[in-house]
Amino acid sequence: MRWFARRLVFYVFAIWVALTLNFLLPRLMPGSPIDGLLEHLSPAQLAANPGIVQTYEALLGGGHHSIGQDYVTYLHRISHFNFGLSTSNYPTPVSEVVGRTLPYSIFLVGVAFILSFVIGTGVGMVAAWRRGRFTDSFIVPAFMTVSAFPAFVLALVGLYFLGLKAGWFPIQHAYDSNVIPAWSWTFISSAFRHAQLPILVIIAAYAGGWVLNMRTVMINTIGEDYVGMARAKGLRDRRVMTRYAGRNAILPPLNGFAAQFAGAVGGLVFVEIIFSYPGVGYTLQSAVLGNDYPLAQAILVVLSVCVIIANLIMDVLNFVLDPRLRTS
Amino acid sequence: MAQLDPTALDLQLAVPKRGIRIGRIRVPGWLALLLRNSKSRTGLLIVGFMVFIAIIAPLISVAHPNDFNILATRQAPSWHHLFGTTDQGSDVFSQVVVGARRSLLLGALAGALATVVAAVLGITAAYVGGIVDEIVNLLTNVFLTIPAIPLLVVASGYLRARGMWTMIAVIALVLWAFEARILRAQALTLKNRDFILAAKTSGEPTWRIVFGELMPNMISRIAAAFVLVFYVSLLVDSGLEFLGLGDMSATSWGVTIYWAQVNSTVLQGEWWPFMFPSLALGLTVLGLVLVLAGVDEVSNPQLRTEHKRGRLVRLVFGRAAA
Amino acid sequence: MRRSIRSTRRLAAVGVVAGLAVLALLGTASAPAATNNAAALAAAHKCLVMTGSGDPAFVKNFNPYTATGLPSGSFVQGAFYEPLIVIGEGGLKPVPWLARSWKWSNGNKTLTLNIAKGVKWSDGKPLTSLDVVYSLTAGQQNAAMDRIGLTGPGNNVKSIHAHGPYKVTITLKSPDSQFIAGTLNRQFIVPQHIWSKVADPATFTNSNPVGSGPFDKITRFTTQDYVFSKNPSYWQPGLPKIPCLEYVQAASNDSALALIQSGQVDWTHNFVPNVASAYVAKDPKHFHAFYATKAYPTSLVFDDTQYPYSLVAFRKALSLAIDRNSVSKLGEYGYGPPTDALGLQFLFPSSVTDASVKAQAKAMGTYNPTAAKKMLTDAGFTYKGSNLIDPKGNPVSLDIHVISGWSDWVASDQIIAKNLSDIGISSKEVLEPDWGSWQPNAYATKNPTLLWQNGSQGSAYGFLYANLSQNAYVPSGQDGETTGNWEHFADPAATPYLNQWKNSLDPEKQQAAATQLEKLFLNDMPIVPIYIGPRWSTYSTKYFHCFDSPKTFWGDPIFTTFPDNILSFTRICPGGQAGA
Amino acid sequence: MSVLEVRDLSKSFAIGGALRRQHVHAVEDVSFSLRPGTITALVGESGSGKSTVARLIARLYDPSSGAVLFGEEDVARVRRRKDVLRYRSQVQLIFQDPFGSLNPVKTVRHHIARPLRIHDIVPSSQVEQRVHELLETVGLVPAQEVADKYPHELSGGQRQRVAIARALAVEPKVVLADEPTSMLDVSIRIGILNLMLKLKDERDIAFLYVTHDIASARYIADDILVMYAGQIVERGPVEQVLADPLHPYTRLLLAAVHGERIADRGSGASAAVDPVEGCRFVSRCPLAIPVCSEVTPELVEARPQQAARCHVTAPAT
Amino acid sequence: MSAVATKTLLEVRGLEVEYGRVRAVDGVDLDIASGEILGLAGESGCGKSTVANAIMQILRPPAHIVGGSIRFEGEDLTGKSNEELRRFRWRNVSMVFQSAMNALNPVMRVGDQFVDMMQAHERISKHRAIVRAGELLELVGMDKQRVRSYPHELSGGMRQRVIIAMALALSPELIILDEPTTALDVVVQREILQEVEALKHDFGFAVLFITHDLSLLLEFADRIAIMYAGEIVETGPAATLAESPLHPYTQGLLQSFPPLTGPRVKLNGIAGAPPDLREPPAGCRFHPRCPYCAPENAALYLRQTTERPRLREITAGHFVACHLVDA
Repeated sequence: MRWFARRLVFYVFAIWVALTLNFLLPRLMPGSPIDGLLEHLSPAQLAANPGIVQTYEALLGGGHHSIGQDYVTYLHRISHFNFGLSTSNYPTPVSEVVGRTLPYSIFLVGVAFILSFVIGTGVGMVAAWRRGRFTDSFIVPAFMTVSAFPAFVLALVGLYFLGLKAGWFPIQHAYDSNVIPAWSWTFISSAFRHAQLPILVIIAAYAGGWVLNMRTVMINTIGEDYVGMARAKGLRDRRVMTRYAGRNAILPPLNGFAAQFAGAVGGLVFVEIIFSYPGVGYTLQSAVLGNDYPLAQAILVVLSVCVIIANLIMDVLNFVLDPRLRTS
Repeated sequence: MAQLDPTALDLQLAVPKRGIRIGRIRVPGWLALLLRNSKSRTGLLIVGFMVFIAIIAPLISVAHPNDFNILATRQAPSWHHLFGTTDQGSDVFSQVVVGARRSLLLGALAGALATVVAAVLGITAAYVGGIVDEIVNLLTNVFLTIPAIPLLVVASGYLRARGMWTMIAVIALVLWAFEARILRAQALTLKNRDFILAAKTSGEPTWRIVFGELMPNMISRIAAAFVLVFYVSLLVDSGLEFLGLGDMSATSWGVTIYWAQVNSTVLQGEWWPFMFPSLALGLTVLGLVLVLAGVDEVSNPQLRTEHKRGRLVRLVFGRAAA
Repeated sequence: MRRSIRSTRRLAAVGVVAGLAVLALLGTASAPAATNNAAALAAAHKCLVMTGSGDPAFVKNFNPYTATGLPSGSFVQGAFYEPLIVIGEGGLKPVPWLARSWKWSNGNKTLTLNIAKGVKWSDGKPLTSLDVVYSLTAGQQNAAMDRIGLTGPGNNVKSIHAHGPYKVTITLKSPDSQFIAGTLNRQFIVPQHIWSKVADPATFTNSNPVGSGPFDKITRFTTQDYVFSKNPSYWQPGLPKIPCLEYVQAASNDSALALIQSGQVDWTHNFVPNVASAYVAKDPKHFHAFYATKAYPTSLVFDDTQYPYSLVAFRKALSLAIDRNSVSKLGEYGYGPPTDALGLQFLFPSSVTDASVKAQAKAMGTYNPTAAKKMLTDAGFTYKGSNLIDPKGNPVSLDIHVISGWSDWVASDQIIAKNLSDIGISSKEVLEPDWGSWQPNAYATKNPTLLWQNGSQGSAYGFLYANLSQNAYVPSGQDGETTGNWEHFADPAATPYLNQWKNSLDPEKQQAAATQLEKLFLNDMPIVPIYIGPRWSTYSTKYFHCFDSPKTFWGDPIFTTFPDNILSFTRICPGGQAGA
Repeated sequence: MSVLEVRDLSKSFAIGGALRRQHVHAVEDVSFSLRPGTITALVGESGSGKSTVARLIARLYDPSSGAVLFGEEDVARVRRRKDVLRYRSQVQLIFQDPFGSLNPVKTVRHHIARPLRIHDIVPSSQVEQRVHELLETVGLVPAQEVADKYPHELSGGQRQRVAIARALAVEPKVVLADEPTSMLDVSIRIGILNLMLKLKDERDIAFLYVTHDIASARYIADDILVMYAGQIVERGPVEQVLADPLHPYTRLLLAAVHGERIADRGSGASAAVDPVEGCRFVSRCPLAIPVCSEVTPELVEARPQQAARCHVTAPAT
Repeated sequence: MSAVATKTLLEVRGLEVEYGRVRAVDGVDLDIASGEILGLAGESGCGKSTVANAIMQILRPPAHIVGGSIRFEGEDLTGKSNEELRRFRWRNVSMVFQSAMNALNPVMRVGDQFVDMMQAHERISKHRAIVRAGELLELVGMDKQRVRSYPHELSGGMRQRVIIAMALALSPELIILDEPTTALDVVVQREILQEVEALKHDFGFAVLFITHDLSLLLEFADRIAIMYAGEIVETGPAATLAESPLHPYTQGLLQSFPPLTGPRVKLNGIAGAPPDLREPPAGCRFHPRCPYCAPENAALYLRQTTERPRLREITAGHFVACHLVDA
């Protein structure tokens, strides 16, 4: 439990750092941060957004007080989930824009990442267990090669060849345009169909890492005495592989899960853009391109929080899977 | 974005190998070791080839790879234009070989900068311990939780100048944590090794222990960390360029891919301006990953195997990869 | 034991969930994609499907005044809100709309509009002359709602009055032959009973727009698409012909092209490089590209108050230094023909009659770097090595800012930058990630050089007025959008000629003024016209027909252009048709 | 007489977090002295604290309390680099693991030459020669060739000899040997022990030989200290103690190595966490009487030169 | 305690095992009779654990058997199918691994590890298996509640007991003890050995006891085989070996353990270090360290350095592979 407490303290700290970084980023630019932001806007935009100065001030926590005061105001506002108004979607609140887009991203990256973990570690496990056999000789190099390409290249290749040429998958959006987003089977199946190609791309981009990682750890684990003992006990091969070697070998990759997840969130940005998937990754890009700082910053915070939540889930899973953590 | 990290975290100490001689060339021990491993040999070959291409780029490319040519737009690969031409008639081959310079240089420099930061912070923190270590560790973990690509996207949105050095600094600042975590872990296990204690009991000053005794033992790990950040930087940089957030006036693989995509070339059946830089990028990353996997195998004998297997696979991916 | 059994179950549960997820994915993968099914496709094209590119995830903002940066706020004009009179791009014959007829009187100073009868707002209330007056004068309530320059310095409107429910008079301070085409054309009519109660039109999202137009309901709104459904009780019987408009999101040029190539989208205004092979060839029977070249010249625009742009010789030299043919062929794929130095010959060829003007315009617009250099050195510029040094001794640099996604402009600017480098100007192209970061600086000319389609107000007069008139002049640092004077330039000598043209309805007098103005233009070279910026439209006649096309040209085919778009919205007819 | 004296040395390590901090008393009230030309064996099981004692003396840890007297000076407390260096030149530690105590990326020469240079034992010009001499002293010949080798090119025994040569380089008065043979193949252990015996005689070095192997202690040591749970429970001349041990723990150890039948369900000799008063051995002791669980026994010299911590066999008078 | 074999249980002939290109075991012959304790002594890296793994048929690539035969109760193991081998393991031969610390799966409860093993060999309900496991733990002197513990909650001695209990579970004919006590403290070590002796008395299984501690074997084993650099150099009844070792290596080993009683005499051990098996010395592998191998005796020296000595029976049951003995 104390281990958990420590982790929780860390997460709170990490969120705090993310927020502070957000607070400081615009201040790292020369000159007054608000002027810096306003410089990106035309008089017409300013005229059309009379509230924009206040919006930016709010984003920066006041703007005309001392930096300390601003900081307190800023944290106070964030703690009330008040991220201000989106300037590119003025006057829609940032929280509404994020709220509309976030569920799609979570669905996409969640499913894709879990699958890439399951597939990657599975392949890595089998490859290590059967060194030099088919999986090890062909599937591992295939994963390795595919994952060496950046996510956006894979996404484009997927879009061109699997989506357009072969016509196997829808190539954009999160669901068909004749479907109403609701908890209906039509919608869910449509959402799944549209998610296939993005998910496939994320798997292709990230499973290779798991394969290599798991293979290495698994090979080391196979050398452990308890694996030898399990075989000596006359257990069936499959059981030794999964319950003895695999079960232990999965712990180190699981510990690296969070960092990898943070990486995959990056891949999400590309995939969403290329497949016009209405998630936060895509919104982040349009926010940055549209100088919508309140929106961009909120998305960065939200993504960080997502990674931290993923971390937390992994910690719980780790806790469940590794009895040593439970008693120490 | 660290799509591939083949290394287990506990790289074992690499034993120094005496150099060998091939004819009159003296090959350093580490290189000999890497060359003996078929994975890293393949990787080194690929990366070496790319570096070679980058070095001789001016000799094999047109002078200004972004020059347009009204008479030669959208040409498919041919003898005259090996990789075809872009919508503006620029020679894709030249863009790829000249782009290799910037892409590789940027990746290597960002990797080097991140490595220096990570090595100094990670190793010093681990050795000194106490509150310094706590802080560095905390910082490392925090940086690992903030997703790098979105952070870079936001940061480069703020940046007005996106020259090469800015990109190097920004990428290094975001990526150092990946290495620092690895190097710190390694230094932590090393710092309590008896030979460090022995150096201490024989009266060595702290800085000498860190840099003279500890650091040389981590060269393989530091090198591996460098390779890791090298290709992560390559991927990240090209990703930012793909999003239009890099230095778009430069010649690099990411920029060529960006234009290929902006001009919807593939959708028009012009696969070359997209495919060649993508292949160059993927191949380089693959080469670096193979080097890394090779380093891993060289320093961790468990990963090595001797097996009869298809020659081709072994040739391409090395013994243990196959 | 109990705990261990549970942990096994947990594991099993995790496995089952993961397995189910895979199965679900595979299961749906094996189902035929809806897009491949002809019936489903046809069903998906119940509405006319349109797309732009690079749109952010949609938010509900249908404010026609302020949300113009969003597609939703821009073509809600035309779909929900109607114009009084439509004069299509290129000075076509006026089409009566809410104003069924009109008449000049009082020495061409009073315009009387007869408003259509029986028009109802979509909330059932009648549209009357009071709404028209309200809309025309809404700028007094809030500057953001000013569509006719009522609050601007050049305001020529004296009074606006309603006479009974269907008559409105507009009295001008001085006669203006360009008033309808240049000013009234931009006005749309909004219901007074709604907008007069809007406290702050800038923050009003107008999520349920009440209009009089051919479409009156938002029947679907998601982050990736929305649908405007037809107004069943539209005042023009039988219109619109299509049941609904659907706008879908496309993140990039590539995804937009993929959408139109696959036939999922019927109509876009995106630039498609090599459109013949990239689009039309995919289904020659149904896929069409209409690149209207009846538009204003795309020009190199500077802040003429800044040094050395303020030097006329410098501007003229730039005109000589640019290889317009290359820009046109290479940057614009040949779709945008090169201009001369005047740039009026495509849209208003009849306005250029003087032979010397023609010859001068041609000479000044012909690629001649040597002459350019000479012109510069004659004006006191020097060369240090191959670098151009201005008379004050500073090296000349000139960065052209462009939105990175606008590939044709990017390509054009590359060529221009190269041309300028050739005469020693340190020039490069600076890519702005998108409209949002490009436009503000472009309009306020903070980035002193840009490529811009610098037209105006529906006539040759408008073009010359915007670039030469003291009344159109916008000081440096202010937004040039309202008058089109992005270059912050005015020539006092032009004012009498402009007045002469404006006050007279006599074509001969107008032409005499025009020739004088053209000479002034060539003399001042306030902007450097380069090529005619085509207005793109690609459309598919697989499910709809009667699109704006060369054969039936009624205005700008870009569906965000008001008021031209209302013609398309009402005239496009359902049903597929081979051929245009 | 004694070159180094340890007085009431204690060391506790904190475990657990900030909230529920506990202390492991790894070493408690340890006192003994080392004499020149004498090998003192410190015997105990894993976790008994014997290695900690050696490391405390080598100043790898700071003691929680107590003193390490070298000459008249409490060296456990010196801080100035010069003083620390002087002490380091007099007291050397040989580590248990010859595979870990040599830096894998450095040659044998580096390991021996560094102490020579740090402490300025010989002029720079003579370093090489001295390295050879030292290698020869520990039986590594040809010295020239060995000096160029890397640790992985040597066998375990050879490495331990390098470690010994390194310790000898500074011409120390005291050598702390922390289980120097336990990681070596049995056939070469005797060689290392014999080398220690030789050095003791030739150089008049005071050795502290830390081991869990009573037989080897008997083979080379003059005196023996038996540690249990952080405390010295018995002390005396090695022959005398082994022939007739006082403490029940010493007896149990001997019985175990003699192959006698023992009836003990021991829980090991690990150091106590936040110990209370009472004999640490009481739960395993066949002789325990009530007082044992209440009062921690003192180390009492019950026989000439032989002392034990036991209320029963060495009661305080 | 008779060394005379009643029935040969295990017969190893000419066993050769290679790790990649390194021959770790080179022509080993071993016999174990039922109920007998055979000690296999040798230093680290001499191949003794490899022999154990070969008998268990759990060598993993790159290690593989390249020659020889292993017969259990007369049946050759090399001819058996994977499934037959799987059933053979543990049911016929079980093994107590060298490091108790690592031989138990750290993420499984002790009881579940018993269950796994039992269910692999017989139809038994989980509940029954857990009860059996508890009984077995009690047999080795542990609380049966320990079935619920995870390995890290047990001390080294307890883990070793758990493994011994597991080794007994299916009443195998042979138990291999691979350095079962090396990592343990002397007192615990002694207790474990006592436990094994008592259990062997009750169950009557044979034991292959592998250790580097020859002194332990002298006390514990019926017969002893001495292994050096992948070969058996001497084998014979424990008492014979203790009194009249013939091989110089055996002699040296005996000289390497200081006595606890009697006079303190100087011992010499064995000079040099065990050879690198990648390049084993030609001839007798011990010759570089052999005190009786000197160039002075040219004829013998030539044989020692070129010809591999073969095991020869010197007296009943006492075999030696040494040119000196031949001479």
